[in-house]
Amino acid sequence: MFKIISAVISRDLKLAMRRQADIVSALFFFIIVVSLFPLGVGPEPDLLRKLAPGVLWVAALLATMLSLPRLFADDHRDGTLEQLALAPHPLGLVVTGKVIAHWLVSGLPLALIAPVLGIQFDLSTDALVVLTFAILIGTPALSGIGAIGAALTLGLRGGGVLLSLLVLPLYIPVLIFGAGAVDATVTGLGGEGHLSLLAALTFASLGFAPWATAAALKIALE
Amino acid sequence: MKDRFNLYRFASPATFYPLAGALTPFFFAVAAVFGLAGLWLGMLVAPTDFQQGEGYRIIFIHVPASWMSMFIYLIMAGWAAIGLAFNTRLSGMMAQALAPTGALMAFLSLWTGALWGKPMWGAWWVWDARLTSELILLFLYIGYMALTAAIDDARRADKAGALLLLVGVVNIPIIYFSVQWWNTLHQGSSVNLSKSSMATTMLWGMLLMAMCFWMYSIAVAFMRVRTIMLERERNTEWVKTLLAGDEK
Amino acid sequence: MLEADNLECVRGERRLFAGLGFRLEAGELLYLQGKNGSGKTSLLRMLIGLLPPETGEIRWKGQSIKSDEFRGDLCYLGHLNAIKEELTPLENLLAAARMADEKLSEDDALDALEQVGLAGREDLACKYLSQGQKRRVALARLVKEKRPLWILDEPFVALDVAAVDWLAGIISGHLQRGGLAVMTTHQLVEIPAGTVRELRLS
Amino acid sequence: MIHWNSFGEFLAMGGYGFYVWGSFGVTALIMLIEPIAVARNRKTTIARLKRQLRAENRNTAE
Repeated sequence: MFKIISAVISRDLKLAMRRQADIVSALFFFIIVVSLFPLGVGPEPDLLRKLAPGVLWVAALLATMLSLPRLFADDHRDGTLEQLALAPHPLGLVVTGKVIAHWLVSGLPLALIAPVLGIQFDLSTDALVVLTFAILIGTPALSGIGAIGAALTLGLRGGGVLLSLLVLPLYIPVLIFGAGAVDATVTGLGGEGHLSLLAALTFASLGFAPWATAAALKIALE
Repeated sequence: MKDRFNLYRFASPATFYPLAGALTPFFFAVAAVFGLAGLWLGMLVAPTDFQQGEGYRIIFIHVPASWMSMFIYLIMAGWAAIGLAFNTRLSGMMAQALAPTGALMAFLSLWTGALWGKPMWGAWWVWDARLTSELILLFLYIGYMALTAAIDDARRADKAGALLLLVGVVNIPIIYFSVQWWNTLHQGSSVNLSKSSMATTMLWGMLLMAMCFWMYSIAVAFMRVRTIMLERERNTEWVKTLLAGDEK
Repeated sequence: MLEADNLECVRGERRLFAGLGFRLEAGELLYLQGKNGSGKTSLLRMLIGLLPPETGEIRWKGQSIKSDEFRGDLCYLGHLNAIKEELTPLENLLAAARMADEKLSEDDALDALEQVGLAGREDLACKYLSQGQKRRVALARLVKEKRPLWILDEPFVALDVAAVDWLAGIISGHLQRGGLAVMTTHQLVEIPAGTVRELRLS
Repeated sequence: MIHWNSFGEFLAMGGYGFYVWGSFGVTALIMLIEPIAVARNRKTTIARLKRQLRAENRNTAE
């Protein structure tokens, strides 16, 4: 079981490394969107501190969305997806591997760059730590839920826009708890409760989403 | 055995079509009766609310519309589960026939909520947990309709839509509780819609209106599913005979 | 070993075939023939279990093909090559084998690539290869393939004469070992060994 | 039994007339338009399918 998952992860990472432009552009999208906000709302530190959690999280959702359409599209186009679906183990395992790989190249870089961007918003050290941690444990859920949408819209005209329409409403709980954790730290309430709920969401979606995604992929392959 | 199963599968839209056609006027009539009774009770007989004055009367459509918007989504998810489990053709058609009505109900709920909120809370829109959840429900409806519309192959559209509905129905409680929790964190006070002790006439008026909305939804969904059936089954014998006759 | 019973295929509006059935035993090859759009590829997709038939059933060793076990016995080669442009031929072969849970050593993979005439190109990313060479990368999978059931969609397309002969040899070796094969093709290629049967879709 | 003393009072809804009638009006409008739209869609669909069927029959007759 872990052999299959690791085989998929290592292949997807290898592919991502040969196509670094994709990772870098999603990351820069994140950085630019976040940096635009102070220019739009003004440089008052109090206001920025208040906005920071929401802005960073919404930008993280959008940056994740950006890389989702390609999650299965390449494998679908060149026939690899068929081969994966015909392997003698459940397709859900393959999807789990792809979701983890997607997180490693999309969610993880966001979490690593987030504290730097948080400084732009005058966040305290505590808040920066919680922000990084929240993005770290929240983004796997984004990759997992997003995979369902990516599989459902596989091969459709205008799939990218449709994908956001399907997936963004499902991202709301992650947004609420993720931004809530940082917000609670900023206001001195402590973000542990939010973080544990966020972790629960991630575990639930990583357990459930790959199987729904596998079912959606089989529908798309018919 | 196998043949009987086939026959059943192929016959079911063919038998459902005339049945739905015969029942549609009946459901419209019942909806009208319930509606008139509900309006009479709610608008003419029910007393003034001591907190909200006459403005509370919006409740007679706001609450039924909200109920129906949630109920229809559940029914669609139920059809989706049946469709995926037994591969029945009727279920996808039913889900697609219900979706626009469900979306309209969600819209009505938001619209009347806004018109109720303005005099009561002083704002057209507040990020109240219920209104926010209703808005997300509307997004889910729109997502479902957009997905099924984007897929050309009817069977794939049914299956993908069914899967999306099931994912949505699993997520709705999570979304609802997270929104509610978020809302209590940020608002803490003021917005509270607890309806004190409701007079029995009000309650009856609301229930009658809910029945009216329910019957109306069934009637419209039946009308819509009949069109979908004709379209989908246009190459089958029963539709061809129907079309050769004087079907209007 | 492979049995199909009373299959019916409906794609979109059209019924492509109905009441189709066949039975294939060890060492036998089934050629699927028919015009474009007659349902050859659809039938192959049914046989590999990706497309559920409208009616009818397909059994492998007496059991429904819905089991994981069936897929462990199956090797499918579609008209898409299923290779990654960014990876080298060697990486492609190794990654595909690992993801299909097959054992393939690097030496075996290099040997297979040499057999398909890609010696010296092992470390070149596939995007630099020609169409025919890419097809050979896909076919290199068959060299070390030990699974009993091969289902091949137009395997001879885009191959030169020498490669066609080589592939015919690989397939007949497979049949001699007691394997089964189903293929679609436009050009009838003489397969030296095994029983060849034909099924024409109209 | 009836709560209102006059029709004017009924229309005014205790000062909430705009909100109450705005809600009921739009609801009534939607519930009127939706069935009409569905019925029209049905008519055009049937007409189109009949045209297609006739064209098909002509083709097979030839």
